Amino acid sequence: MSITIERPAEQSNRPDQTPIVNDFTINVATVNGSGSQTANATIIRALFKMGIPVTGKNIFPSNISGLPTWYTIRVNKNGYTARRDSTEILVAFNNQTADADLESLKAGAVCIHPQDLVLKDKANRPDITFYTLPVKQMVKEANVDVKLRDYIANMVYVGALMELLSLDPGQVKGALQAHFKGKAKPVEINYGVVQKAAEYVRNNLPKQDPFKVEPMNATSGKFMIDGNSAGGMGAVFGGVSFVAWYPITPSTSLVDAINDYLPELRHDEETGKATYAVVQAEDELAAAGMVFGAGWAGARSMTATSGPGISLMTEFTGLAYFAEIPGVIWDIMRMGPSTGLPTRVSQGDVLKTYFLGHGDTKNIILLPGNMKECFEFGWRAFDVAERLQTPVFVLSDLDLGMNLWMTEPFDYPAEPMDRGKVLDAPQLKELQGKWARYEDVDGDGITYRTLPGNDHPAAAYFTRGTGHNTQASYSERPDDWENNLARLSKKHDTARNLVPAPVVDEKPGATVGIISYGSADPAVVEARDYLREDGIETSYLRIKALPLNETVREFIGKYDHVYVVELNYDAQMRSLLQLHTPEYATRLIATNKCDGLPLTAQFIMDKVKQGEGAA
Amino acid sequence: MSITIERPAEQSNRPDQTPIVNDFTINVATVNGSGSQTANATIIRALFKMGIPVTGKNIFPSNISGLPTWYTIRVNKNGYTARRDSTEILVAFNNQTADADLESLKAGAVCIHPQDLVLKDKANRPDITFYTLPVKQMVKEANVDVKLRDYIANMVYVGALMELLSLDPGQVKGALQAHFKGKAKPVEINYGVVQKAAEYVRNNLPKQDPFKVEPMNATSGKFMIDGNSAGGMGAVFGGVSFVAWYPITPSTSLVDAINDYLPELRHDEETGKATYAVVQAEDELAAAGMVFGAGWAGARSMTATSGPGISLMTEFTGLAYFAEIPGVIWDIMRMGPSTGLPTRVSQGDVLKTYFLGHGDTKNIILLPGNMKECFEFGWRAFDVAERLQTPVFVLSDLDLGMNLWMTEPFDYPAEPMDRGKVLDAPQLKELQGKWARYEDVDGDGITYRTLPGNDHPAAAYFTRGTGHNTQASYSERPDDWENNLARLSKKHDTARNLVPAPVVDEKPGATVGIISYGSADPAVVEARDYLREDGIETSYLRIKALPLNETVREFIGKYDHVYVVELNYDAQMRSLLQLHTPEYATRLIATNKCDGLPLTAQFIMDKVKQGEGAA
Amino acid sequence: MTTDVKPSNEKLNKLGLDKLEYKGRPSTLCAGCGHDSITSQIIGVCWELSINPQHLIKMSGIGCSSKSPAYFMNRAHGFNTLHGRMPSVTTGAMLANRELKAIGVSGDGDTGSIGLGQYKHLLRRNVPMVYIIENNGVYGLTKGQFSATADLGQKLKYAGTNELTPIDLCLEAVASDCGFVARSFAGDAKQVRELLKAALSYNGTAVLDIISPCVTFNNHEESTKSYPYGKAHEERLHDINFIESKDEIQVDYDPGTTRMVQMHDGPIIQLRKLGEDYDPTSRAAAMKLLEEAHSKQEFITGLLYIDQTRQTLPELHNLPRTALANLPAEKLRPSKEALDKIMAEMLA
Amino acid sequence: MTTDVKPSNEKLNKLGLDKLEYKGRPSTLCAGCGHDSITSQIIGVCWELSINPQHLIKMSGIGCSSKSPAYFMNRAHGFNTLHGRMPSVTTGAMLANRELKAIGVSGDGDTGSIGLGQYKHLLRRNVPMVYIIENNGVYGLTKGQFSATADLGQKLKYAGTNELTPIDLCLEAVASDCGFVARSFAGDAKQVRELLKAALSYNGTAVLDIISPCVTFNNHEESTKSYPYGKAHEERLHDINFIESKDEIQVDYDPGTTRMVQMHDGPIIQLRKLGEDYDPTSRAAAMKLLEEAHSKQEFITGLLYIDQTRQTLPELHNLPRTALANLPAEKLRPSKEALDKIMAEMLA
Ligand SMILES: Cc1ncc(C[n+]2csc(CCOP(=O)(O)OP(=O)(O)O)c2C)c(N)n1
Ligand SMILES: Cc1ncc(C[n+]2csc(CCOP(=O)(O)OP(=O)(O)O)c2C)c(N)n1
Ligand code: SF4
Ligand code: SF4
Ligand SMILES: [Mg+2]
Ligand SMILES: [Mg+2]
Repeated sequence: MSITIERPAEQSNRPDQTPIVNDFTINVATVNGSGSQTANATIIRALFKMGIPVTGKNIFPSNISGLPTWYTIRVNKNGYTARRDSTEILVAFNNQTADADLESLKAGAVCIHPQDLVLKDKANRPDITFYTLPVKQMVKEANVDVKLRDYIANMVYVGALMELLSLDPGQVKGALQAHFKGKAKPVEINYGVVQKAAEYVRNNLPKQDPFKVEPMNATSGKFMIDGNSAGGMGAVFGGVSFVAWYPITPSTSLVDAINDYLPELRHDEETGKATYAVVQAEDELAAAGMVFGAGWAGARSMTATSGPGISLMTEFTGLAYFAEIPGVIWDIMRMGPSTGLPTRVSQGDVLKTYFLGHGDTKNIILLPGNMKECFEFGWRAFDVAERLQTPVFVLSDLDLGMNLWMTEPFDYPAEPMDRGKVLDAPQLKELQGKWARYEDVDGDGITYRTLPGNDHPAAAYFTRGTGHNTQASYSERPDDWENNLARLSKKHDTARNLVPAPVVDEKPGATVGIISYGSADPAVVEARDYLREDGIETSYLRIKALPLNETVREFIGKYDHVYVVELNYDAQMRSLLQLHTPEYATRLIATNKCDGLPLTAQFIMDKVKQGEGAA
Repeated sequence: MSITIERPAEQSNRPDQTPIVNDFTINVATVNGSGSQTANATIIRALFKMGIPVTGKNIFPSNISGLPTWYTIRVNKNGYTARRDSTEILVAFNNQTADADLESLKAGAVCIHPQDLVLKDKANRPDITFYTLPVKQMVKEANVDVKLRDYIANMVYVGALMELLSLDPGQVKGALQAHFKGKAKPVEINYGVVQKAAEYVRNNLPKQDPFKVEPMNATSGKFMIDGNSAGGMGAVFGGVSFVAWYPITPSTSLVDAINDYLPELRHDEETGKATYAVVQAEDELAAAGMVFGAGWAGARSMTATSGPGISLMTEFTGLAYFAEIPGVIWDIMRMGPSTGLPTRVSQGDVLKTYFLGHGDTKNIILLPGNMKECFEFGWRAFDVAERLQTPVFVLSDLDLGMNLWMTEPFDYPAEPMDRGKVLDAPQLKELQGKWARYEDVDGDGITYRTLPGNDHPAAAYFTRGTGHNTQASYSERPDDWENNLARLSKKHDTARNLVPAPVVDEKPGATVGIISYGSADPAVVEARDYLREDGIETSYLRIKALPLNETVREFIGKYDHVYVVELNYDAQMRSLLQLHTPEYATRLIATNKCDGLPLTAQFIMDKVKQGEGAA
Repeated sequence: MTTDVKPSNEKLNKLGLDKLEYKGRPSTLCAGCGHDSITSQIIGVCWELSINPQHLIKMSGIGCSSKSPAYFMNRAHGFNTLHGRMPSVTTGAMLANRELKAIGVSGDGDTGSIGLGQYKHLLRRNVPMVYIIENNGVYGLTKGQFSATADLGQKLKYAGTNELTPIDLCLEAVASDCGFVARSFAGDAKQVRELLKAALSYNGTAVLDIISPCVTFNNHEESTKSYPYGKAHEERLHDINFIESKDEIQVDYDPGTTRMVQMHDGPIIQLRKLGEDYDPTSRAAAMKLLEEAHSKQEFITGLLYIDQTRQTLPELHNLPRTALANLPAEKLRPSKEALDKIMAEMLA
Repeated sequence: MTTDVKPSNEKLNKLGLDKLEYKGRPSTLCAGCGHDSITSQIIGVCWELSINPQHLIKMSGIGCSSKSPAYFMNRAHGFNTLHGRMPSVTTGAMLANRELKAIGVSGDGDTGSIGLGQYKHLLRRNVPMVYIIENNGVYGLTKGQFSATADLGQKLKYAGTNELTPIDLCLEAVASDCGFVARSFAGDAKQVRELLKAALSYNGTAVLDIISPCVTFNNHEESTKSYPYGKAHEERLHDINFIESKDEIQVDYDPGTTRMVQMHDGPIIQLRKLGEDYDPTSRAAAMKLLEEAHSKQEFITGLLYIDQTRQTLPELHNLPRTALANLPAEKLRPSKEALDKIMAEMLA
């Protein structure tokens, strides 16, 4: 059967433009549950394998199927990976949002859409290049099972983009092969549609826009991954032996990754047994209890959750802080307060998590800013937790955790595992059983513990969240209480230089400082380049952990204006910085936004220029 | 039967001293569960009724019976009510602690103890006046039921103190009558022992110390009460209609007070029905859920809890903040983190409660500083909560809540109840059903709500903790989210001048500012007098609520040094002040302590003098 | 405002409302989800029984199931609370205003995992409400993990094999002294409807545990929570009919084949014997039935247990008919004289 | 270090330990508190069975009861966790180190109110431990409020009248598929002792719901949780005897009057009939018994239910005998080669 096609009416004849190569954003608007992920992954992988820097971000709804979802693919020859506000190429495959999506396009953009999708404003947008695809017919022709039709429909836009942007067909096919793990049949079906669509475009829709790609060599030695997979892998290489968790978006895929890697990497061939246990708890309260129960008993213990789970872990965090029990809690931050926007990003838990617990508590927080750090903190968090005998939070977020990022290969942990100050039976024997659980022998605030099951008759101690003396005995004495809090504070000070140090990039002649952390980093990196071009040189400090240390103070001390860039409403890190450096409290300028989307370089640039009187 | 007494050996002959009148502290050391409360209350009431200012503080253990407890009674002619570190008169009735209690006495102090209590160091303390009482024999003579023996034994020290200090016997007897609600028999038995003990002292133990009382006229028009009773009474006069709670020290007695007052004051005679419901929930999570369920449905709804309960209410607080539901949460602060010291005081939940909830949350907090404010905030909290449609925390503490304080009578609420912006069916009819739940009609950030059951067909809206637009419809739109957070912030700004304003006492010539709140107040008041005597004049601002307003900023602006006095380890209010006034961040001096005991004037004085180079 | 109007035509109910006025917003659940079919039964039954939407509250936790209240009765106040915490919020609301009727919708994760404690304590308190569990054996909204009601040994591609014994939320209800416990199947529209009607007439907590297949994550034939399995294996305890109370009820029935249960406000539930006779008023019988069904893996539906003797929570609290929420200031704030009196006593 | 030493005299057990070495710190509970008498049974039984204290963990929540672990076996690690949360902490600990034995002590408030959800989910998971509920019907530590196990209609001076039906924590355990469910009375030292021994031999969660009078707040005669009531009304299901496993066991018994239950690691529980014959291996029978006891307000003690077929949680997780906590670094951290391989795949 042959395709009968009506020649689209809207093809305008534009003057030839200078091509825009490897620098644009594609926005694929579909309905969730329609399987567009395969299509988008194919495009990304093809681009990446052509050596062109690329990132993919999914803006998806909090339901399972039928609601709007947008997948943005940023292609950028300079390697910038932050979100951009504008889209050059819209793939308008969702009826519900197509009109609004079109409206948001700027002049010169491209809109690719199925023939049966009617765009209200099409006639009024001569500034847009439209490409109309006979999707229904092509799907019909593909003659596949009903269940697969949506998937196949998405291959049509893959084909169109391949043709219009000059994607390497070999890489597109290769991406499909990788996706289907080499299974010939699905590759054949899908790639067939891709080819047909490309052919259709080639024959019927002459190229009218300037956007195209050209092979580069900027991605070799790199791969693409999401932060939750990286973090999960890191945890496995960190020797995680116990995980308790409760499903919650966007943290679930971190535990999924752990569950994927564990059976392969951590099966004990000698015994045929597992070297780990992963428990789906009945809620986050129980998950936290299990994590600290296991941490107390000596496991490398962790959970992953998001805002609501963090709230529910408040009481247990206080217990573990005060009874000094290691445990790792990943918070893949989503938008709060409350249930908030479960599928949108924020950095809104920083302040809360730092102080989590009633009474006087101050927690340790690691703040990964890229895929390598997600992996690294995946293992390092255990070392920090066991060294400091305290809960360690790893605050990633939905953008880092669930979106696709380029990265260099991960480094194998350079240091052996740090199991912290644990006294075993022979050591106790040597000490003639003389030890006290909460005695600061080394002057760093960190005391020695024993694990249950230790065979030495003097090994046991009693763990409690109530007041205790150095011997771990119950005490209501004012001095015992004060001494203990003072020692915990000393331990917190020890932590300042034990946790990952900030990354500082000081530029000669810089007049302005920028501080940021986590997923805000790519936008800062990009904004700094633009600012430099506009005559504003900046120095940059990226925080990788809390508590803060002297490096941060020194950095702030050097600049009259320090812009604190973050993704929350209350400028939470700015607050923590102000409390850390009251002497510089007024030079810390809140540069924050909180609308559920990742930050853009433009936003930062605007804020800094405005602050510097250059806007 | 007559008493055979060996004349105590230790009576030394001291030179006559100038009497110390109405200015000393009695410390009664007993075992808890031994009924010393009756004895202590008798002494306090007798003193109070003699017109002498007095306060009683109980330092008790976290168990039910058998452990050490100390009851300190401060007698002070100037009306100072703060705790003092030193004791002038020790009633050493507890074997377990007697030696340590004696050790802590300074020269010139008095020690009253039973004959069979052996004090290790007695011989080495010629600087102490000892009075030894034949308690066992007296109890035996009283010939009471076994169960009452401990109670009776305590009457022995009442009698001794009556004689030694010149307490008015009529007032002592009157206090017993008040305690036993006029029942003749127990009064007779107890007062009999009191008299015998007094007689014994009179006949056998000549007065060797300078401490005594003299009637004054400083307490007329006042009475004594604890903050939980005052708060509970206030809630009842605030029209509380729903209480859900879970028992926890030291908040339980607040709900007990409510339960005591409600049947009497709020029984509906017309219907014979209750105008309220008090539910003992299964835990604090459920208590919070019930409170906000009832608040949503239109009740004046509250709970009372302490630190661990606050931790468990984190998630619900975020929901109520974001869905904008009124509800009152009393936190009678005890020592945390974790289970901490359940029977010791702290102000450790201030920072945590202000930010309680994940994501960007900022809560309203009322901070009563005396009995009148406990009562006032008891009713006012509902007005604030319903006006602002948000959780309102009342942060009292164990010292305010469970100890006995003098107060003037409480004022009847001057304003009618404020039920906030609630649209009923006739109002909706007038609006022709046109309203939007989250639309800021008045520009103050506070929007209109309807209650379930409202008969107008357009009354209903859907409440959720997820993103929503002004119509309360689910929304993931970035602008809806941002607008909503911005409006919530505006509402928070509205709150700044709606909550009780700080009390400011500015002194001409003051060089130093002091800021404090809650139960820290009495120590500040006392310290200021001493500092003035020592040449340091101070101005004082007492915070009565959060969020902070411009009055606070202006106050801080006037002094180079502002001492922030509080009872926690991390200087939590100091932090909030620094965040509120970053321009003055370095002049805010942490003046904090955290050992489970109420603050002393001495501590504050030392800190200020040290800070002012006058130590 | 809505007043009791005689229906002018067949499309209007006793309140004069069209069925359309019982609708909610368009569902955003997956096409074919069991939850949506329950939603449409709720709409139908409430319309049919002329439940006043303005006197109803729609309560839920978090999950696909818990989204349902947004999809029925726009004219009723709704509250999508926290995961697992619908019971406590509803308890507060129903004490604040006992004139309301409440329909709660929850999921097996929401009720059986995180919410089990609150569920049990709600039942113990006998808070008047219809408590619907849309039970699909998985966490739909978080994409297919096993819930606590998943069968032992069940396999799912994503979640692996479930190794824990399932919680039976009906047995839990009976153990917690709940006085109305029923199980049904979203594919059995008629039974769901009649049980819903009965539940709405019950004075106390009425639990409906409805197997409601998740077509996206748990609908293959081997799953006991699937449509195919339910259709093939459902065993009705009885044929149930709800008979609305009229001024005079005259129902002829054969006591040998039919049981009649009169609800406290008039209507009658007619239970026609299908297999063995079953006495739903015996708590012991209900436990035995559920224990046997558990050990034999049977899917038994119907009204498992009914007991109308327990007092409800508002009754226990001696609450007035007028909602606490609607009491005037005079009833809430004691007089100045009352305070003066207390102050005088204090000063004495 | 302690090794298996033959007892040199009668005061030493098989580990060569004196009973004194099983003691804890002095109790700070009220004189006469039921909890203290249970504590002394724990000490006695653990000494008698030569339980190695260094391989035991003592777990609890918050409450007077939950303080108990501090009062026995100083040589064992103890953890006084959070109110109602002992189950989750113990779950974590027992997976981290399955070589340990765990004794958990909780209260009726700790387990039945705030902790009900965790209790039920622990049982569902079958975490190996002895779970003792020291049940006094009140919150002792917060001074006498009713707990969820208080009887309907019970009166207390401070707390007023309890208007809610009690939760039966044994019925809850049976409903949650717990395989060892027993009820006893702190005043019945012998039965507590024998049940404790049996529980310590059980492979899975063993629940002991022990009525343990609060002498300070709930010990008047009318209270079903008091000493006088317990002494007057306790009905033993059977006379229970625990027979330790020897190399060869030869026990003569009359099957008409006695049931024998062999525990998985050898010992035998002998149940001598007292009234009607009762089969503790039937879940249905256990539910029936508890339902009847509930409706007739009977105080029945003994081993209510035993089922030794369920896998424990560490077994389900295919854990090695060596504690996860004790695995060496090589078993925990995959090799550099493993990472290189993954990286190579990623780069492909
Ligand atoms: C405190 C908290 N933890 C986790 C989540 C994530 N979450 C949302 S729905 C859900 C499970 C829903 O399962 P179920 O109740 O069975 O409803 P279904 O979607 O299957 O209808 C979870 C775990 C949450 N919203 N809140
Ligand atoms: C989260 C939390 N809420 C409340 C409390 C206060 N609290 C301590 S013990 C207890 C009740 C204990 O009752 P139960 O478990 O029956 O033990 P018992 O004292 O009767 O032995 C309560 C409510 C607490 N410690 N933590
Ligand atoms: S995921 Fe399952 S439960 Fe959720 S809407 Fe889809 S079918 Fe229904
Ligand atoms: S209060 Fe009751 S439960 Fe607590 S120690 Fe005393 S007797 Fe025992
Ligand atoms: Mg479900
Ligand atoms: Mg108890």
